[in-house]
Amino acid sequence: MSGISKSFAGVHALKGVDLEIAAGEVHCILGQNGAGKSTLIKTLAGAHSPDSGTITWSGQDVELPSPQAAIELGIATMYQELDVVDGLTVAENIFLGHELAVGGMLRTGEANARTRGLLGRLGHGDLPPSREVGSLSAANKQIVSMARALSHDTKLIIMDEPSAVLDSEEVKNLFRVVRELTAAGIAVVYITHRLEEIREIGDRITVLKDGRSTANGLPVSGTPTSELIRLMTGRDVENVFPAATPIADDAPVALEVEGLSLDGVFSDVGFSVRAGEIIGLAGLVGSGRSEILETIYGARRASSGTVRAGGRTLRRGSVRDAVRAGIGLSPEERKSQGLLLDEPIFRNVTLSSFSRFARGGFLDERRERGVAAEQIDALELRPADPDRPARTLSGGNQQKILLARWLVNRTSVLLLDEPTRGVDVGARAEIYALIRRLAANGDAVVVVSSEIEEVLGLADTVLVVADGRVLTTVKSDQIDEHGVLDLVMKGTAA
Amino acid sequence: MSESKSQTISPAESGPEEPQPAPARRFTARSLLSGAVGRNLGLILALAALFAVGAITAGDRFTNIDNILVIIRLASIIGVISVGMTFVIIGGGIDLSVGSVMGLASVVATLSAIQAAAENSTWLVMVFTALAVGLAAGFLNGFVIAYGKVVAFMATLAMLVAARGLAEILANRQTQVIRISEFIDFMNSDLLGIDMLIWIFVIVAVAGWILLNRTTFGRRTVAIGGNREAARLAGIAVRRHTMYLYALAGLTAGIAAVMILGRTTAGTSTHGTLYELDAIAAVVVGGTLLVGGRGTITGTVFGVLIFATLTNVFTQNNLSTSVQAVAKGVIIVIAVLLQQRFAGQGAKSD
Amino acid sequence: MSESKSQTISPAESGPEEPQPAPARRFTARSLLSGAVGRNLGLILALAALFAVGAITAGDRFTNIDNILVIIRLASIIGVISVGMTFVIIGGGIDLSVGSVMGLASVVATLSAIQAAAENSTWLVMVFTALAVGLAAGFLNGFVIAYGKVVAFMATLAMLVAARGLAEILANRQTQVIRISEFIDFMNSDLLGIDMLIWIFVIVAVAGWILLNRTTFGRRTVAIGGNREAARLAGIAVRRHTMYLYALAGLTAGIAAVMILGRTTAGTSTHGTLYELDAIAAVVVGGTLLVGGRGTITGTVFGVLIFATLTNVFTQNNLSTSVQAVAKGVIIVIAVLLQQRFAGQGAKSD
Amino acid sequence: GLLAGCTAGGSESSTADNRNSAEENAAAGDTVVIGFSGPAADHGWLGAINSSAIAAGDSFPDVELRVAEGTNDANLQISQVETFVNDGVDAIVLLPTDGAALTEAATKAMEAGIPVINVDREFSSPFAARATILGDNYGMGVSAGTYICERLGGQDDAVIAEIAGIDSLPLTQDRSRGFADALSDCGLSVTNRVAADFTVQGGEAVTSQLLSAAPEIDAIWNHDDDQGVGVLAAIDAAGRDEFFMVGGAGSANAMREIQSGDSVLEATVIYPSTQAADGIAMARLIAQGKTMSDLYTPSVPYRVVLDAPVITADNVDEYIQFAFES
Ligand SMILES: Nc1ncnc2c1ncn2[C@@H]1O[C@H](COP(=O)(O)OP(=O)(O)OP(=O)(O)O)[C@@H](O)[C@H]1O
Ligand SMILES: Nc1ncnc2c1ncn2[C@@H]1O[C@H](COP(=O)(O)OP(=O)(O)OP(=O)(O)O)[C@@H](O)[C@H]1O
Ligand SMILES: [Mg+2]
Ligand SMILES: [Mg+2]
Repeated sequence: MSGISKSFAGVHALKGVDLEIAAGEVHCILGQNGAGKSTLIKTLAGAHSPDSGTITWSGQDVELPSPQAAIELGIATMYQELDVVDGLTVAENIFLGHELAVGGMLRTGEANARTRGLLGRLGHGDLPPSREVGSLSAANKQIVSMARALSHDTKLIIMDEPSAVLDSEEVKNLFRVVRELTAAGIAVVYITHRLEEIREIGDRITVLKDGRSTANGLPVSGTPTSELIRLMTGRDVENVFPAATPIADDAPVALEVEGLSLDGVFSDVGFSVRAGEIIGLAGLVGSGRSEILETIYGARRASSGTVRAGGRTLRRGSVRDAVRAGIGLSPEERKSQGLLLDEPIFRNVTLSSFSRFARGGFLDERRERGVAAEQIDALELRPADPDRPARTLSGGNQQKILLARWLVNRTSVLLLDEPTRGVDVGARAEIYALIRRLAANGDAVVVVSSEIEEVLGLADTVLVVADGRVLTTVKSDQIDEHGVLDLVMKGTAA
Repeated sequence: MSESKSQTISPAESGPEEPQPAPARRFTARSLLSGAVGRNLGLILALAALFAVGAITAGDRFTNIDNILVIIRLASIIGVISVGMTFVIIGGGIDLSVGSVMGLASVVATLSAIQAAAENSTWLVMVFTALAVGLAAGFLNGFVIAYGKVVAFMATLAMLVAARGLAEILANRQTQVIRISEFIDFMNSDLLGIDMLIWIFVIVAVAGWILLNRTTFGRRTVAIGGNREAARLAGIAVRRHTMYLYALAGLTAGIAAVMILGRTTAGTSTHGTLYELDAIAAVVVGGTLLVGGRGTITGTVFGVLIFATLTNVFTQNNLSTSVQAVAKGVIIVIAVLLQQRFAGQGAKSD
Repeated sequence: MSESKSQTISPAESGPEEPQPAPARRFTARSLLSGAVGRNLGLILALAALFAVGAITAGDRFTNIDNILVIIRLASIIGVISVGMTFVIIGGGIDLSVGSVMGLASVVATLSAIQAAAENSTWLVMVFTALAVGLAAGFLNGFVIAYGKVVAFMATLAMLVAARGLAEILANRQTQVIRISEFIDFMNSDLLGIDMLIWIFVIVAVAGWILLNRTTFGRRTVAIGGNREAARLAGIAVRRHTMYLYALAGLTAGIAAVMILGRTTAGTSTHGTLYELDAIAAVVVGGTLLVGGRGTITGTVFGVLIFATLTNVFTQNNLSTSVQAVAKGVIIVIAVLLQQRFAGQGAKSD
Repeated sequence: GLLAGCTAGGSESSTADNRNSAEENAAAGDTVVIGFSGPAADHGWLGAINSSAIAAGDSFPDVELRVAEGTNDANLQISQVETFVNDGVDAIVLLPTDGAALTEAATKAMEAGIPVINVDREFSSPFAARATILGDNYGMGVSAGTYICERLGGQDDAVIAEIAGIDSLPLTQDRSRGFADALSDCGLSVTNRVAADFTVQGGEAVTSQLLSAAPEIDAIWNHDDDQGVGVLAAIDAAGRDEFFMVGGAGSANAMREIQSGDSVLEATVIYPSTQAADGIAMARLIAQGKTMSDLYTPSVPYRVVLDAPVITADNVDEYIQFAFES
C-alpha cells in the first residue's frame, strides 16, 4: 500500500500512509489511539475505500471496493470491534458469507466439523459449534472471529488488537497459531498496544502517528522499545506503573463484600476495600470476574450475600442504589454497555451526573460542557472536542470517556473492568497514574484485567479468581505472574 | 500530570497547553445552528416545494392566510399526539395506542360532562377527565412495557384494541354530543387572530422542545433510546423513565381528545382512528430514528405540517382520492429521500 | 488465488483433531429440540389455554374437526403473509405494504383473467399475474429501501398508500367477481381431507422454515438483521440481500392474493386491508424481535394460529365486537407475557 | 328565484307561478361551485355515492364540483369544510363520517352564508344544514326483519343470524335496532350476530366463523352487499344452503344473484347510493334559488327521506338497472 489517505467528515484519519508486507512475516502496526491503524487496515480489507493511494497485491494494482473483494484476493480480517452476529451459532458465524452449502442448502454437519477443527487449532475444542454466539463472553467471541479469519484460504490475515480481550494463556495460543500461519507462508498484520507481544512474534514494524507513517518496516530486533515509543508518541514514557502511596492505617472501609453469590457463575465472594486501596481481580477469561463487578454494582441481582458501601447495605440488583452510595462502574464492553455512540462526548461524560447540572430539571449545558471539557483535557482525549459524537473516536479514547464519567461524578468506589483494553502505551501510563492518583485522594478502586502484569503492577492487594471462586487474597508484592498462573491452573484443575 | 502529553495531539490544537473555552463554545453554537438547519433542510425544502405546487395550482385560494390557518388547524391535533410520540420513539419504543386512547378519552370525558351536567364547573371536569384518561392509559402502557417487559409494539397494540372496545361499550356506540357552550366557545375562540387549537399545538410543541432539549427528562430519554444498557449502568432508572414516556404520550392523547371535542363538539369511539400511523409517519419523516436515540421535535412539527399541506393541496386541486393516494406514496418517498440526503450522516451508512 | 475459495480451510486443519461428527449431531439435535420447544412453550401454552376455553364454552361445536379446519383456513392467508414478514423483520426491516400489495395483486389478476378470458389457460395466467405483481411491488420496496436508503417504515408506508390507490384506479372501485369455475373449484378442492388453502399455507410455512434455517439465504438474513456491519464485513452483499427480503415478502403477498381470490371468488382493492398489522402482530407474538436478528417461522405460525383461534372462540360465544376487542387486548398481553417468560433470555434483562 | 338559504316562508306570488318546470330547472343558470366531501370511498356503496355525485356534477353544465379526499377522520373532514368555506363555494354537500362530529363545522359554514346539504348521516343540530337527504338505516333493518318474519311465518324457534357492517358506526347500530325491533314484533330474535367491516374479505372471514358456530340456521341478514360477495363465497365453500339470506344496500351483484333464483340470497333491501347525487342536484337548485320541479313550494324542502324498498325475485328486473356495481 502506498500513499493511502482517508478522511471522515473533517477528520484526516490517514495522510499518505505507506505499508509493505512480505509473505510469511508478522508485520506489526503501532500507534497511539486514533493514529489511524484501524482505518488503515480497513482500507486494506475493503471496508473503507481510500480517498487516494494505491494498493498493490502480488505486483498488481488492485481496487478493493468491498470486503468481498478483499476476501477473494485472500485477505482475511479480524476487526477491532467484535464483528460477530449474536443470533447465529459459532459455526454459522465462522462461515458467514462463505457458507458451506450445496445449491444454497447449508451443510451444517460439515460446517460444524470444520468449526471444531478450527477451534481445536485455537485451543478451544470445547466450544460447541452450535452454541449461539450471543451467549459467549467477549473473549470467546474473539476466538470465533479468529476462527473465521482462519476459515478462509488466505495469503494475509489482519488482526486488529486480537489480544485485547484475551488473557495470557489465550495469547500464547494465539501466538502458536500465528507461527503456524507464517510457517505456511501466510503474512500476518498484527496490531497491538502491548509492546512486549511485538518482541515475541513480530518481524517488522510500521509506526503510525497522527495518520502518517513515522517508520516503515523497522526490524523488530534491533529497535529498542524506547525508540518505538518515541516514534509513536514523540516523547519518552518511562515507569509505566507509578509507585503506590501507602494507605493510611486508619483509612475507613469504603466497600465491603460478603458472601456474594450469583447462581451458576460465582459463589461466596468476600473482600473489603479501604479508602485509598486498589484491589485487583486476576484470573482467566471466563472466570467470572466481570460478573462479580456487575453484581457488586447491582447490574445483576445477587442470589445471596451483601454489599456495603457509603455506610449502608445496598439493595440487591439496584444500580441506582450503588451509584447513590458512590460506586461507579466502567464496564467491560464499552460500546454496548457504556456509550451513547451518537451523542457528543460531553454528554457521554456526564451521563451519570447530568442531573447535578440541572436546576428544577432544567439543564445548564454550559456548565455541563465546561466540567466535561476539564476532564477531556485532563485525560488527553483526542480529539478534544466535547461536541464530537462518541462513535467517531478511536477505541482508546472511548475508554477514556468512561473514566471521565466517574471522575465527574466524584465517586468514592470505582469498579474498573478492563480499563486499559485497547489503550495505547502513552494513554495507558496516563490511566495508571490517574487510577493511582484517585486512590491517593482516598478513592477505593477494584480493577479487573486480563493482563496479570497490570493487576500486579497496579493493585495493592490481588484476589485470584478461578471458576467463580476466590482462590486467594495476597499483597501484590508477595506474588508474581507465575505464582498467579500456578494458582489459577491448580484452582481450575481442582 | 497531564502537562507533558499534549504535544501528541492533532493539528487543530493551538498551543502547547490549555484549549481556550471561548473558541470551543463558538464552534458549538455554530455547529448547533448549522446542525438544526442542516438536519431540517430537506424537510424545509419539501414543505417549500409543496407550497410552491399549492400556490401554482390553486393560487390565492391556497396562499391566503385563512387557508394557511386551515392547514395548521388540521395539523394541530395529530401534531400534539406526534410530540408525545416523538418522545416514545426517541426513547426506543413505539405507541400504537394513542389514537384509540384519544377516542376513549373523548368518550369518557363527554360522559362525565353529561353526568356532571348540573354543575357549573362542568367543562373543566370534562377537560380534566380527558387528560386523566389519557394519562392513566399511558401509565398502564408504560407499566406493562417497563415492568412487565412486554414488547412495546404488542403492549400498545393490545391497548389500541382494548381502548377502542372499551370506548364503544361506554358510548354504547353512539356519538355523545357536547352541549356545554362555554367549552365550545372557548375552544373556538381565538387569541391574536390565532385559534385556540393552534395555540394548544404551539404550546405543546414548545413545551416538548424544551423538555427534550433542555431538561434532564429529555436527556434521559435520549440516553435510554440510544443505549439502554449504558443508561442503566450509568444509574438512570430506566424502567421508571420508560413508564413516564408512555404516560407522556398518553397525556398528549388526552390533550388531543380535548382538542377534537372542541373541534367536533362530539365524543365518539371512532375519534383518532389510525392517528397512530399518521403520528408515527410524521415523526419518522421528521428524522427521528425508529430505533431510538435520536430525533427532534422540530422535525416532527415539519413532518406534521408536510402531511397537512399535502392534504390541503390535494383538496384544493380536486384530485380523485385514488390518484391522491398514488401521489401521496410517491411524495412520501421523495420527502424522506430529501430529508435523508440533507441530514447527511443521518442515515447510517450501510 | 481467488478461485480456490471452496477448499477454504487451510491445510493444517484436518490433522490433529479429527472431530467426530456423530456426537456433535446428537448434541445439535437435542439442543434444537429443547430450544424449539423451550422457545415456543409460552405460545403452546397460550394456544392450549385458548383451546381449553373454546372447548369449555362451546363444547363440541368448537372441538370438532371441521371447526379446527375453519380456524386454520382463517389463519392461512395471514399466515402466508406472516411468513414473508418474518423474513423482513428478522432482517431488521418492516413491511407495511403487504396488505395493500395483496389487494393490488388481486385486482390486477382478476382484470388479467377477464382480459384473457377467451383462452383456456386463463386461470394460470391469473395466478402468475398475482405472483408477478406481488414480486414486482416487493422488489420496488426493496430497491427504494436498500439502494435509496429510505427507512423501511416510510418506504413501505408509501407503497401501502400508493398500491391501494392504484388498485382503486384499476378496479374503478368495483369488485371483480371471478367466473372461472376451474380456478374456484381447484381452490375449494381438498387433498386428503385438507383444503387447498391450508395446503398452500403449510407449504409456504415449511418452505419458509427450510429457507430460514437450512439455507445460506436464511443465515444471511439473520446476520443482516443482527449485525448489519458485521454482515457487510463478512462479504455479504447486504443491499442486494435486503432487496430480496422485500421481494420475498411481496411474493407471499402475491400468494395470499391468489388465496383470497379463491376464497372470496372476487378481486377488490379492499382485500388485505390492515393485514400488515395482523401479520406483524403474529410475527412479534411469535417471538421474533422487531429490531431484527432473531426469530422463528414456528413462532410465527403459532402467533397466527393464536389470533385465528381467538377470533373463532369469540364467534362461537357470540360476543359483541366491543367486548371481543377488550378481551383481545388483555389476551395479547398475556400471550406475550407467557411467551417471554418461557423464552427465557429472549427479553433483554433490564 | 328567491334568496338561497332563507327559510321556506310565505310566498309573495301565486303558487302556480313559483313552480319550476323541469325545463326551467334543467336550463343552465349561473355557474355555481359546489364542494363535496364524503367518507373514504373504500367500499362499493361509498364508491357508488362518489361516482354518482361526480356524474351528477358533470351532468350540469353550470355546476363546478369540487371533491375533497374521502376520509373517515372527522378532523380532516372539518378541515375540508373549512377549505370550502375559505374558497367561498356556493354550496356544500356533506356526507359526514359522523353526523354529530361535523355539526359544528357545518354550522359555521351556514353562518358564513353557505348552504350545507346534509347527506345520509344526520347532523345533531337543525341549524347545521339547509337541507337534509337521508337514507333510512333504521327502516332498512325494519324492512329486512319484516321480510324474514313473513318468510318464516310463525316458526318461533328459528335461528336467525345477523352479519353487521362496521360495528362502531352509528348507522350499523340503527340498522341492527330496526332489525331487532321488527323481529321482536313477530316473536323472533337474533341468535348469532357477527360484525364485518364492509369488505369482501371481512364478510368472508366472519361468515366462515359464523357458519361454524351455528350449525343450523334459518335466516341471515347481511347488512351490506359489498361484504355480501365474501359472505356468499363463505357459504358456498361451506356448502350450506339450509337457510335463506337477505342482503342490504342493493348492489348489482346481489340483484343478479336474486335474479338467478338458485342462490341463498333471496332478497335485498335497497339503500340508495344516489343520495349524494340528489344532494348535488338540490345544492344547485338552492344555490340558484330554484326549487324542485313539480313542487309548488318555492324552495327546496328541508328534509327528504328516501325510500328503502325490498327487492326480491318479483321486482328485481325493475330495479337492477339502478343498482350500483359494487
Ligand atoms: N467512522 C468514522 N467517522 C469519523 N471519524 C472516524 C471514523 N472512524 C475513525 N475515525 C477517526 O479516525 C481517526 C483514526 O481512527 P482509528 O480507529 O483508525 O484509530 P486507531 O489507531 O485504530 O486507534 P485505537 O488504537 O484506539 O484503535 C480517529 O481520529 C478517529 O476519531
Ligand atoms: N450472557 C451470558 N450468557 C451465558 N453465559 C454467560 C454470559 N455472559 C457470561 N457468561 C459466562 O459466565 C462466565 C463468566 O464470564 P466473564 O467473561 O464475565 O468472565 P471474566 O472473568 O470477566 O472474563 P473476561 O476476561 O472475558 O472478562 C463465563 O463462563 C461466560 O461464558
Ligand atoms: Mg483501532
Ligand atoms: Mg470480563
